[in-house]
Amino acid sequence: MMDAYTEAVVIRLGIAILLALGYWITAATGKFSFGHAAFMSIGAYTASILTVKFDWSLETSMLVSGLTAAVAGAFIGWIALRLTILYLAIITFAFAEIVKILLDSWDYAGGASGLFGMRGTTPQLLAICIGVVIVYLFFLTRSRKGLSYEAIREDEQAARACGLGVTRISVEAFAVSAAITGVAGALSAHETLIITPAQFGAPQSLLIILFVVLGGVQYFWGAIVGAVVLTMLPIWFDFLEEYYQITYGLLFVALMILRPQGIVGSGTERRFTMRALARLSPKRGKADGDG
Amino acid sequence: MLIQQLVNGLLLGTTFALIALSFNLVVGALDRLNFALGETAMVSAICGALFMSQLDITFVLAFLAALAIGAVVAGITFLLSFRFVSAEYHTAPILSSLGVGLVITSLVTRVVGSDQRRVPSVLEGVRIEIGPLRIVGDQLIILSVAALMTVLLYGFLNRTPWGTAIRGVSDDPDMAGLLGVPVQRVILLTFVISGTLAGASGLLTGLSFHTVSPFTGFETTLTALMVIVLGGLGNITGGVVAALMIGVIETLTVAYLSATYRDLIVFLLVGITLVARPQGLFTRNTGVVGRV
Amino acid sequence: MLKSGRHTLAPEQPAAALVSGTPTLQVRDLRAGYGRITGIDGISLTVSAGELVALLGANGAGKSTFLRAVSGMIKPWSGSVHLRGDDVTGQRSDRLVRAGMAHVPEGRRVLPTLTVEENLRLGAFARRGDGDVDADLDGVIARFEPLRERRNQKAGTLSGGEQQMLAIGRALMARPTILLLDEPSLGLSPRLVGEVFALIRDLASEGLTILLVEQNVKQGLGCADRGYLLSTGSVVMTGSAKELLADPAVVGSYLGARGRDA
Amino acid sequence: MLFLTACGGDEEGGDGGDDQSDAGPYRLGLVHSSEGPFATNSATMRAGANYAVDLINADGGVNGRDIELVEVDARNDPQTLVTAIPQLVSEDEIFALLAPVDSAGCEIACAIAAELEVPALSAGAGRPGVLEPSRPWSFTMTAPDASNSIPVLEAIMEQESAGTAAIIVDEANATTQAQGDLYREVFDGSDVEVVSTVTFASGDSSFASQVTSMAAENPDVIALAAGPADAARIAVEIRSQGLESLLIGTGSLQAGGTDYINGAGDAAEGTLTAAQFNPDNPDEPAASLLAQAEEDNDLDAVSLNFAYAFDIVNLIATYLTDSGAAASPDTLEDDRQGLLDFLEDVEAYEGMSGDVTFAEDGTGDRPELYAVVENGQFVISEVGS
Repeated sequence: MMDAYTEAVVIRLGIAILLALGYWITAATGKFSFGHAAFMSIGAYTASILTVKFDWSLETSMLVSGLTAAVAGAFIGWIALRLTILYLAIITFAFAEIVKILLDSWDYAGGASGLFGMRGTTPQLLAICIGVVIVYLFFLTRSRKGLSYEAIREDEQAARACGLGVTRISVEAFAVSAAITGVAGALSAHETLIITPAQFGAPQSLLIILFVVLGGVQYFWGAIVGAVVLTMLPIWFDFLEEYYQITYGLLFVALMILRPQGIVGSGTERRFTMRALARLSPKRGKADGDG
Repeated sequence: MLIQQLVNGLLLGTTFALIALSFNLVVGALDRLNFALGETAMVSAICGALFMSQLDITFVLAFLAALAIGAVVAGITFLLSFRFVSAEYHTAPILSSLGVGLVITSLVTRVVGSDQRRVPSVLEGVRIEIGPLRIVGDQLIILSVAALMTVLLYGFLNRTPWGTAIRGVSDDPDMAGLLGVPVQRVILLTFVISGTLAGASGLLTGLSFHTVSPFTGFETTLTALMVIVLGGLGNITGGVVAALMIGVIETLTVAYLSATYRDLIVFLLVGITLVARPQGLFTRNTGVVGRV
Repeated sequence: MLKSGRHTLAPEQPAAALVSGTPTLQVRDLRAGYGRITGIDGISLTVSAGELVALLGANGAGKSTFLRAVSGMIKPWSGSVHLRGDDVTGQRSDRLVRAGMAHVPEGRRVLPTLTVEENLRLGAFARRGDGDVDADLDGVIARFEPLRERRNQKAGTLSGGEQQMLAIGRALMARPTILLLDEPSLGLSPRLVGEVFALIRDLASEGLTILLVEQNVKQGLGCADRGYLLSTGSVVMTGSAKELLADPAVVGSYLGARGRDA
Repeated sequence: MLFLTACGGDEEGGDGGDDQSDAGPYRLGLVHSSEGPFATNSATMRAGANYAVDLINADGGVNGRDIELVEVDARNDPQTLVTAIPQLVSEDEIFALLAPVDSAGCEIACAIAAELEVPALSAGAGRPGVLEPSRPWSFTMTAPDASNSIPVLEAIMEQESAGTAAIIVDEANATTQAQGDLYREVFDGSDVEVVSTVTFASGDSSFASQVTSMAAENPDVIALAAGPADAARIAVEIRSQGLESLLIGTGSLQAGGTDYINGAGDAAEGTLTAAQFNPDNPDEPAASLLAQAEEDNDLDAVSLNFAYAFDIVNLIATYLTDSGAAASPDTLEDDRQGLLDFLEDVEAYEGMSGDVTFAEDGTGDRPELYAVVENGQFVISEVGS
């Protein structure tokens, strides 16, 4: 049996990995959301209300929370994914703030003081979730769809020109990403014991982005590396005490200068070729179709 | 009371306008956002406030000091987060400048503590009454200094060779280089001016809110972001108009509805604008939208 | 230097350069490209003072890559660029402008939100403090009359022809030793193309050293002293304009294929 | 081990009878936060706890054993608590926990500690319901605003014979929302008419709009349902717009008094608040403890979090002395339960912050005082004096 501390660290690590993998799916299409904490809170509140107020099992609630987050993700994706990176960032960010404000004034869910009484997250449950996601990603990255994600990330214009349904593919990726994030939120809520809207603010969204950017978007296991490093850093660097934040900030500055592509990944040399893109084109003859 | 509230809103808007100008200059020069500008404003304001209350120097000197600090911090941010960061990675300068912001906030709380600092009133007791309208000394200072800075900036951009060079680089950096404009130096200058404006905005905001806290940096960045998106990225005049608009909308929401809905309304407004008119309300050139 | 009120273009040549015959621009074995794709593969070229040299070739032959590598917009991989005998290889564009090289890139690229006058003044940015800028401004406007009434209009609102005038006028504001022109006739109506080439001939006859990059071989050689023919990143033929125009190979593969290139 | 103890014995002899000196120190966990808006309060709490431990150890410790504080920096991040508390419990085997001073941190830390069946005490968390998820394992030294402030504020209303009042409140924050309800109850009970209620968002930008709205009604009293930092800025705006209403606050405004007075300056003068801690308490033994603490730590005045943390450490030490608990791995469970029973029933303990007792819900029972800002300081009086 693990002691309480080891178990807590393992669960925290597991949730971070799940969040990172979820985010990687949308990052793989080159779409960076700055409000993924919103999907986490949607998942966390959905599951918590079901387990605390309706006595559902955590497993069932988790699935429902994934579904709810997916619906929200599809909606926001449909609105925002046609826009450029910065505007997508702002819309997703604003969405997260709006969700937070609404939860703050939702008395049924405890308003600003939040909900409590959730428990039940186990390392086993997390392991199963991560396992499922990794299997999904393993097949995704080897499929045509995985290739089209890469095509959109590397050159959206060209991908569009090849006849890829860029918007549909990105929205789908965004919804799946939101679903996984929602499940992670549900599991996190049942570990933290208490959830308040304030826990799902901008810093949480940023942390999720950092997992993936630090690890690198090229391979999904890069996201896992990022999640592990960023979760363990505060524990490893505990001795830094009040200099932790400064070190942390400087680390990012240095990293962006030295390895902007993340810890994992080959950097500026594009592995992706336009020939591979041509293979994706559903109607080869119409390569320069609707622009 | 409505008129008084409108004036309150415009006053709030003028402080937003300065920080929006500050962000828009950088967007123009680099098609990038400097996410450490909010913290730059904060550190200038805290230093200005401390100079006034601890060293007992006059507002004018403290204000000039705040401008200088803002300029230096923004210059350093340029070197750390933009100059040597590969332009190929769009997220790199965002994360890097967020990192700089984190360091600034942390350093400030380390050095001067996490307490909020009082910004002493400048023209205490001065109160002008025009009919139902009441304007106090600090508000007068804020209004006139913000207006003066905006006019100076417009003058600089439109009437001097370096100002023209800044606008040229913002239009087409490669072409500006081919005309003999030292592009990197112009960009550094843009950051320095942008930092000066952030410093001014920080201290004037402090004067308007009576205190400054080390934890407001990121919030300032967010407000500015909403303003410049609404006004059209990189559009200097659009940013000013949007700032005044948001100032008035926020104030009226608080006065006649509830402060709880204030951010909600602003976010919805910006969200709807983005979806319906992605180039912002007053676009300068749609190219910027695609590039940022 | 100014001849009786008329604006001149020929800059002062260092006496030594004239005597020893140092070329204004000398490029040796220049290689450059984008990413891993080679754009130009070892181009050598010389432009002497007062010459009008044309660099010709089809779309994708590497003409623009060559100019960009010479004028510091991209870093060359190897080879050297000498300007009046000084090594300027890989220097930033703004330094090159100060050294006397002005580059009018393809597509004119006027600065759209600046007024016509601001565009012109920015052309003399490197010469700030030099009292003659106002005089030169008047000179350029006198040369390009249609710009006079548009002086305070945003450059983005000008027509294609006017933008080309502005782009060339703006380059002249730097008082260049050598002017690099990239496809000045691109996208202009036939009548305007004729005007632009007449202007280039005028400039050359006033003594300005010019390197002209053209896709249209006939037009390009028509006004040049010498020409270089480029194909897939290398020089395939060089000689005086007359020789080239008379060469059956040129006539066969370039002039005959004119319809496809243009 | 034996040798070390012999050396330690030089300072002060063991306590005789119950000497357990070879059992190692008693360990207490302490969670502070070097980042975030409560960093200052947190540092004060940490200083108070360490001062108490130093005094006890210098005096020979408890049952011949030292007390050791195992400190963790949560950096104002709730996620850190999720691993930090289990680490304190299973790796460091702490006997009890000094929980964060801020309500948000306290709520999570106490809930996790309760899950692991470890007693937790906070030296500052006072938001209503903050202990609900973690009872009966948790306690806070602070009295909740509602029980403490209502009678005091009603007395103030009577004394000032106020007729009209305005309330400024952050409706999206649990703490300030509860303060708003509290004022409504006070005004209801004292026949004061509420002529204006305006809202703000904590950390808000400008208060010009809210104050303009209140000024239109020119109320006798303005009630501040806000954190001390926001309250300070509201006060300055009120005075700068020339409004002369009386400003009132709950006990938590006095608790965060430094922030309020530093932020508001002259505008704070005359503000009346309920209060639950008197740094100039004339009664013994508080008076001499406070005087000693001021001298030893070079303080102008002992602040609330300092005194509360000092008392928490001494309360635990008192229990350990009285019960002779070994708090060894075999007895830990019983001893922790023993501490809970002791805290539930504590009556006669007199500490730096006055008499310490806890209510049914684990919150502190505190005296009903009121404070007025005079010359940049809160001056404490008892109600009716």
